[in-house]
Amino acid sequence: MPQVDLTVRVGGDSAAGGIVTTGEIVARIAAFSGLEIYTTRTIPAEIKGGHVMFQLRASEEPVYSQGDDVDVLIAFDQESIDNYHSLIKPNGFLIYNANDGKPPAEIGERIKQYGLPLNDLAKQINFTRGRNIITIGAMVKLFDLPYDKAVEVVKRQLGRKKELLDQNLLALKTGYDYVEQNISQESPYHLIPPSGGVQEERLVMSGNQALAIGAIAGGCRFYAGYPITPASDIMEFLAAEFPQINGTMIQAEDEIAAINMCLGGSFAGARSMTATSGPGVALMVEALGHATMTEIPVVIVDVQRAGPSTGMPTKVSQGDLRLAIFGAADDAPRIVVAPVSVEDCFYQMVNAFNLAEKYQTPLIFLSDQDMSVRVVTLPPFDMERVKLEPRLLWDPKTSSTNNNGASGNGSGTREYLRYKVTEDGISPMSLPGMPGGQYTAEGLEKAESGAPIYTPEAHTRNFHKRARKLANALKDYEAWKMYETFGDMDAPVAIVGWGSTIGPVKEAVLRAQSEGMNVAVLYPKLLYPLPVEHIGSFIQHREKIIVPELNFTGQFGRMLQAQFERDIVHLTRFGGTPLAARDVYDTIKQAYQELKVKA
Amino acid sequence: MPQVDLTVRVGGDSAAGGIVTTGEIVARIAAFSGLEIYTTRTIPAEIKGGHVMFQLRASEEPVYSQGDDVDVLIAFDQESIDNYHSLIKPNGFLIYNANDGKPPAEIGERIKQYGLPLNDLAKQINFTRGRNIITIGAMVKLFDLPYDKAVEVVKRQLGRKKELLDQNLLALKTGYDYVEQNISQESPYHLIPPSGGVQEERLVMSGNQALAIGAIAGGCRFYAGYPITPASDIMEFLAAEFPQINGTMIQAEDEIAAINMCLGGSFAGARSMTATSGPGVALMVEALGHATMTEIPVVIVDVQRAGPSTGMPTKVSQGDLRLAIFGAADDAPRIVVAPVSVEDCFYQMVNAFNLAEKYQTPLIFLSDQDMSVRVVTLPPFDMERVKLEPRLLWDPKTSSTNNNGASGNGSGTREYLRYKVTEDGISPMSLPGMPGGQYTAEGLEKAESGAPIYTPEAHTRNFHKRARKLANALKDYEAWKMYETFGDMDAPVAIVGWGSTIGPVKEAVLRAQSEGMNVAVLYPKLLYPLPVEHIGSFIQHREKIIVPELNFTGQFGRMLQAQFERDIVHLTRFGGTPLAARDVYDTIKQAYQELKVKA
Amino acid sequence: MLSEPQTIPLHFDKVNLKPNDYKSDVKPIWCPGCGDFGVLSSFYKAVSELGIPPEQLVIASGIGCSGRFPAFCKSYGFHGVHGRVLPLATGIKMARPELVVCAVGGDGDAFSIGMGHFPHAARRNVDITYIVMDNEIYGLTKGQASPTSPLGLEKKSTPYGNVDKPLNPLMLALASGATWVGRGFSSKPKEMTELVKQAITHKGFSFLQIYSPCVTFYDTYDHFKQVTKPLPADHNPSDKGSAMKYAMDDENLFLGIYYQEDRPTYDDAYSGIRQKATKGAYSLEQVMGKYRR
Amino acid sequence: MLSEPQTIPLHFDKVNLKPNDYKSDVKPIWCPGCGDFGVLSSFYKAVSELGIPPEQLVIASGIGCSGRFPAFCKSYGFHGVHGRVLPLATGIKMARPELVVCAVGGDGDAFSIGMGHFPHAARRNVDITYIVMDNEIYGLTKGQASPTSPLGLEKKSTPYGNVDKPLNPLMLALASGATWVGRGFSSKPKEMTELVKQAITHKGFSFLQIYSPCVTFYDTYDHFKQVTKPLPADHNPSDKGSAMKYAMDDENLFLGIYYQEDRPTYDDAYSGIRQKATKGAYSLEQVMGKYRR
Ligand SMILES: Cc1ncc(C[n+]2csc(CCOP(=O)(O)OP(=O)(O)O)c2C)c(N)n1
Ligand SMILES: Cc1ncc(C[n+]2csc(CCOP(=O)(O)OP(=O)(O)O)c2C)c(N)n1
Ligand code: SF4
Ligand code: SF4
Ligand SMILES: [Mg+2]
Ligand SMILES: [Mg+2]
Repeated sequence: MPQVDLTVRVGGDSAAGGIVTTGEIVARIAAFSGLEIYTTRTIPAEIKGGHVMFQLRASEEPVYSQGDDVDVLIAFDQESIDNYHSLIKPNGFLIYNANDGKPPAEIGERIKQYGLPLNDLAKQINFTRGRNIITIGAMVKLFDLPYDKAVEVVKRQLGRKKELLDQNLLALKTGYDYVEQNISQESPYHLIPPSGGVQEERLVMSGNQALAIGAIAGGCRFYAGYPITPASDIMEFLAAEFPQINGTMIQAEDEIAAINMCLGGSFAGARSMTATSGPGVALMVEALGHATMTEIPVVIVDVQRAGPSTGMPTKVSQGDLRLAIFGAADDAPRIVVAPVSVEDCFYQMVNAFNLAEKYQTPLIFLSDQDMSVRVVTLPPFDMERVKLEPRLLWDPKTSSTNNNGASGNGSGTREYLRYKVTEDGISPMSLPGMPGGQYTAEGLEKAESGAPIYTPEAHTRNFHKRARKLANALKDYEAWKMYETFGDMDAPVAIVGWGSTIGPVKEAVLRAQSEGMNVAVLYPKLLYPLPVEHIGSFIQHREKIIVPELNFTGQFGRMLQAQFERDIVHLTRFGGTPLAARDVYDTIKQAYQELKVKA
Repeated sequence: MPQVDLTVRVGGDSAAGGIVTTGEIVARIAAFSGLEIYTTRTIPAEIKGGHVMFQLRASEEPVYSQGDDVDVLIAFDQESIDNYHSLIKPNGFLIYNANDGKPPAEIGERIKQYGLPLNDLAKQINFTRGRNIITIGAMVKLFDLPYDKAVEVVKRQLGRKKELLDQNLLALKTGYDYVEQNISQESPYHLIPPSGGVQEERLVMSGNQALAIGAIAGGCRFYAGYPITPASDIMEFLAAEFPQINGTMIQAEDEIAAINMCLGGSFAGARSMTATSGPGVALMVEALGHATMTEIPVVIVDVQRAGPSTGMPTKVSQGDLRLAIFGAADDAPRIVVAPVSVEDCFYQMVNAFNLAEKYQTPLIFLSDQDMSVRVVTLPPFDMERVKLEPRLLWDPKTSSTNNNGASGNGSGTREYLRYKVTEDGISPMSLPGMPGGQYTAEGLEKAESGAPIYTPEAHTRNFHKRARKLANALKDYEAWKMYETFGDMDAPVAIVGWGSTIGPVKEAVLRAQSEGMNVAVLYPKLLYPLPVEHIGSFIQHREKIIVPELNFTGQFGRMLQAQFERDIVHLTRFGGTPLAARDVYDTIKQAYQELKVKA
Repeated sequence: MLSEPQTIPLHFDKVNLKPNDYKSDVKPIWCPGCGDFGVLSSFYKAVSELGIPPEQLVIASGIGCSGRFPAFCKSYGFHGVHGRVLPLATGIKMARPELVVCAVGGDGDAFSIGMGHFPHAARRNVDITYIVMDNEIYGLTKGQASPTSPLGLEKKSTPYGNVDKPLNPLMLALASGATWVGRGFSSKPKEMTELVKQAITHKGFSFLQIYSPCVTFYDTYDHFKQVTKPLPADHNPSDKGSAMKYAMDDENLFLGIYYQEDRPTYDDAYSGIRQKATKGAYSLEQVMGKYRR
Repeated sequence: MLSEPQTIPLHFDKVNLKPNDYKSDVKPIWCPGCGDFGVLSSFYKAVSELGIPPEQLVIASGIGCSGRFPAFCKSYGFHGVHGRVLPLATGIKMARPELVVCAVGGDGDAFSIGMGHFPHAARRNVDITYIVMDNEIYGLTKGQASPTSPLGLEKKSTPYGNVDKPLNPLMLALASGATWVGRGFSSKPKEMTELVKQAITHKGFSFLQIYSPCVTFYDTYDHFKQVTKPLPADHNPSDKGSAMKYAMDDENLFLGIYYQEDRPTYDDAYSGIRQKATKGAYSLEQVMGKYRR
């Protein structure tokens, strides 16, 4: 057990401003001070106004989930006190705005309370919007965080305008001094362990940032997209970076245009991607089928949010798995990859581009709202692990004739067969500009040359070709270790999951194992084609298979049922919030109880 | 075994014109003469030019499939002779254009051959485009069909322009006379049984026609659509009919507009529908989720064609099942209905509208290309079976207060709860114009009033509400007998299928049973929500479950696997052609062999 | 000089309600100072002055800050998906021509993702009123450039300046065949109310662009105050050439009614088709008859 | 009077090929007499005269009879889905500005399902040539009314006559900011070839509408022969007002170059952005640096 493992929740009305900023700055100060952090937040769909919650968990050891209970609640208003005080652990603290809220009497002695007269303090320094930074200053003192780190973070995060920065630094000091003078000289809580915390290098970033950097590392140089929460900042990130590296970023008129621009860009030779959320993917379904049919590589990021339809744009869900895999007219196989963490967003993006290019296929990358906005500490990306797999290009020299249809000649029939039926299903691709490589990318069923053809034989053969091609990805799955396993490999109870639920699962499994309930966990990151052999051998001798996921029907679980004809315990949650470690723990316990009854 | 069971195939290049017309006229003459007919065709995607095949099966007993082998081949060109002569049964005939083709020597004595000098005959009567009608005249004589019926059909089908009609009638006579004078005085083949054939009333129509009439019967009065093969003629049919019955038909600018117009029309109170094919459904995915979320009834017909993507627009497939059920961002349940035959298109359309309206939900109606263009004989629709189920409307009188928000008052909060959480999940709906019933149809997650709300509780509750609502449809499934069963209910081998494969299955099962291999068959017409109990009890004690379908991955079969965790024999075909009875028979035989080995 | 607008045959008995009576109990979620508040107030005022019974009024919208509009009105409403408000409104109007149907939304909803529907609603002359709250930015998604953002604008998605020449909504409306085209500004409530009234009263497709600044992501109040002015007094709204000339002016952004024309509405034309088609009693038996052998 | 067109900086060495050398081995599937044959021939001729190497030429299309065009050319081709040819072509051009990119298709593809993309490609001034083979009908789906079908037309989907006022493609192009706008007729091969050449040579978004009759479902050869005529000699293509006046003429359908303007192309503008953005060496280490604690 780590010495430090602190969960801080910040709540307030977004109209007052800065709730998320407060959280992010506190989180960064903690990170800069040598702690590992993990954050989450809920945002109202309103632009301004509406309740906002930010949660930080900090520890000197890696943190896997947002934490089920709260050590410290920072409540900017009465609503936050009312909503959350019951989550505070015994001996936790409540820090609240004494000018705008009052803890209910029943809290009593259970928790420590610090009322800060935030409005008064802000008025003193003539900076009404400074309440959040004052609070941060107070926390720095309360938690005995290094003041210089706090100053550094405030400078980085809010240092754009000199004047405002000075005000903010004053606010920081005001909060710090208030606690020192009015609450306690000595900091009541020492957050930094005596060891000084984590010494290794750390980045502090969100899933969307890691993902966008991963795209650049993965060779992506063409992006077309349309804004949508919670994917927009991927586009915004690349809008700033791509022009510097000869890449192209286009804000398209809609998602249909975006994906078609990507198909054009990729056809022309650029590694291409678009990022969106469920409603955008819904609009891309036709083009996705077309990408499968024309065999054009393209990466589509789906930052899943709670639906259906407009739903709850700022809440999390894992509800698009089936859309990602099956969203097509007729059987149009594609690759589906799901990263499991912020850090993993980087590495899986690299894999995603490599797979899409290798297999000349659309690839859907399933992130989620929670992972996308969550800020965590992570080790710097290991560029040694980044290896680019090229697209298999046609080589005119290996062609039986290399000047057919070429410039300067122009006669004769085409020899280049764009859709050549090969053993592994992959056909060498030519790029515009290559003499003799001319062909038409074709959405109709076709002969090897690309010329339309409608015989049952060609259609049947091409279905096999398109599927066979993707099956190769299973080898990469093994070779690139596109999965995580942990726990006890001999356990009778297994958890097979996907995506960002891995964090709470890790935590729950640690707890369960410490109580003698062993669990074997597998998180494949390649979801289609499904690594049937690997999953199959993993679950073969288990007595219970738990599949946790954030959707109503248990989409992944049902896929496993269809594949393995095995009974599955569906641990489904669909409230728009991340999975709680406690729910996973309870399910494990239940599974063990049932095993006992059976025995 | 019926006395008459004749399969006639017509082949030729469509540029020459009239191949399908020839087939359709022959089919109609057979039908008018007292036979049951069943037709199929393949059409090239080219507008003119390209090989076309039409097949007619005629019998005095009901016909279930297109027939695997051919009794008579009418070959307008050499390609048709070459492609199809091997399908002709021993003692079958080949009728060919002696001016434009020559049967290969190896046919020899196996089959009778009639060469008609079509070009010469056409030239004689100065009507080069008359070759197909000349051929029909010849067939009337060869098959001893009533000449007056032939005249009647030609008049009905080609009688628009007097002058042309006269030419056609002359061509008919020319062909008839040619056979009489040059081939045989006596008709070599008497198609009409001595009984005179079927005496009951019959309609002769295609699946799309039956479907469109079913929509009218089902109360549909609003249609918006965008042309697409093979669904366009539904729109064209309703374009002619709707204005006569106060309905509205709009040709929209695209499929996205079409479905949104339907949502508008239905919101305003009209029973609404659109019809399209896979690529169109792909574009509707976003709006489908919206319909689920806003709880607006709408029927979407998907006349499935071979994909993926543009694929083979004029060929059949059953590849859109998963798109129909799962094509949505996040879990957005809807109803999916699949008719099994041309006749059934009518009755299931009525059920479809009743289900959509009752459960305020989008409903996808899965027809297919083959069923849509196939012309068959069928009994007149039984209007007694048509009962309209109304949408559950809000009744202001039952509301606790009936003038809130009403005109003339306008004060007070709304009392009407559009999204009231009821026991069966169905919330009474108000229509524009109803005072006090004002609400906003909302795609965001919402409170019962429709006001947006993002609590985990509301989201979770509404997921249940939306699913619970649809589960009611299972009762209607039973009550309206939305399934077909036949065969031996005690058989160890079962076939569970969907859609138009029922025909070849019927035929194969008849044959298998006559050889002592019993089979129990179930075709549910409600595919989502899946009738779990009914299917479950049907398959429970079977040793083999065969699921035939026209797609690559066995979409329905895999759904059954996910549900029942049972092993399934996937009989999948994906060449763009209808299922062959022979393939079903072979699979049944194989199943019995395996059972024997096991035993 | 304004040609007498053809008024809609009121399918309802006028009611006598105050603007506030059209306000629902859902509180607008807009940022304080958002231009959309002004549009909403003018709208309440306009429908109140026209005496439209709330239950005969339908407001459809797409997604965007402005798209939340319907929920704030005590009329029927339809909050559709992003960009599809015109097909929705077309469906509602064609199914129930007696209703007063308004479509509302933002510049992105209208001219980016929804662009494909605009010319069609206009050419068909669907008898609806389309109010676009143009803030030249994507508000709800927090400040990306929209199809009406000016060249050079530096925002999140255009950190080096916008290079997409902005569309001209008025020109698109005129080129597409809209029969009523006007422009307002949310800081001119009186004029705006009048425009909304005229737009609703016009029989046919009315397109009203309203500059409605986004204080949070692109505050253009001052800019618009400087460059907007009323259309010159001698402008004749039945003169399309004149309308285009003023619509193409990049320096002066004129406010008022640019164009108005009488042309059969889509529902009138469809009524004509119904009359033409109907030949006495209709029965399905008859329809089936055509397929009897 | 034609202002000297700005020529594209040829990124290729001109080749010397005959029109037939641009013909692929896929046989057109069009009906005998279809107008699209004429367009195809003129196209072969134009690219041959311009000396474009086949492998540097990309032709994108959507779905329709006309959409089959690319497969008949020995260039690179992309047969996209229905209505999305402009985004496809934009992607190709922006990824590889040195290529000559043409987009082709039908009136339905362009102005019905594809309508939403047209104004955006035009306003961005993507340096591509868009040739719309306008037969005022849906050919491939066998004869329904299209957005350019005349009022009153009786076809399968409009058995009582079309009530949707047709769109005016030229006006839409002009209103959207297209920098080259022209119109041809497939029965005027010489003029058409010249127009195709000019359109391709123009630097920026060129929109060329070509009347290309559908003999099978809507034979308009005679009609167009009667109503088309060359643009008046005094028309100045740099005068947008004049272009609009002639484009709005319903009686005379003028052929020729309506409008031409010089404006930075999308790829040029983006090059500018790249220059502005690039501040020396770039490395991911540096990017990560911003996130180091
Ligand atoms: C299919 C889809 N794509 C993207 C979005 C995200 N989105 C919501 S509103 C909006 C644009 C908002 O801009 P505008 O229409 O101008 O409205 P405003 O907020 O400025 O009033 C976008 C891109 C969405 N909801 N749905
Ligand atoms: C999404 C989608 N909807 C509908 C269709 C059917 N479709 C194919 S081509 C076409 C229109 C053809 O008209 P046009 O674009 O004018 O081309 P033409 O055939 O006249 O050259 C339609 C509606 C389709 N292929 N995809
Ligand atoms: S973000 Fe802009 S448009 Fe949206 S509510 Fe705020 S001010 Fe209005
Ligand atoms: S149908 Fe019309 S447009 Fe299509 S190929 Fe034939 S003539 Fe040409
Ligand atoms: Mg806006
Ligand atoms: Mg056309």
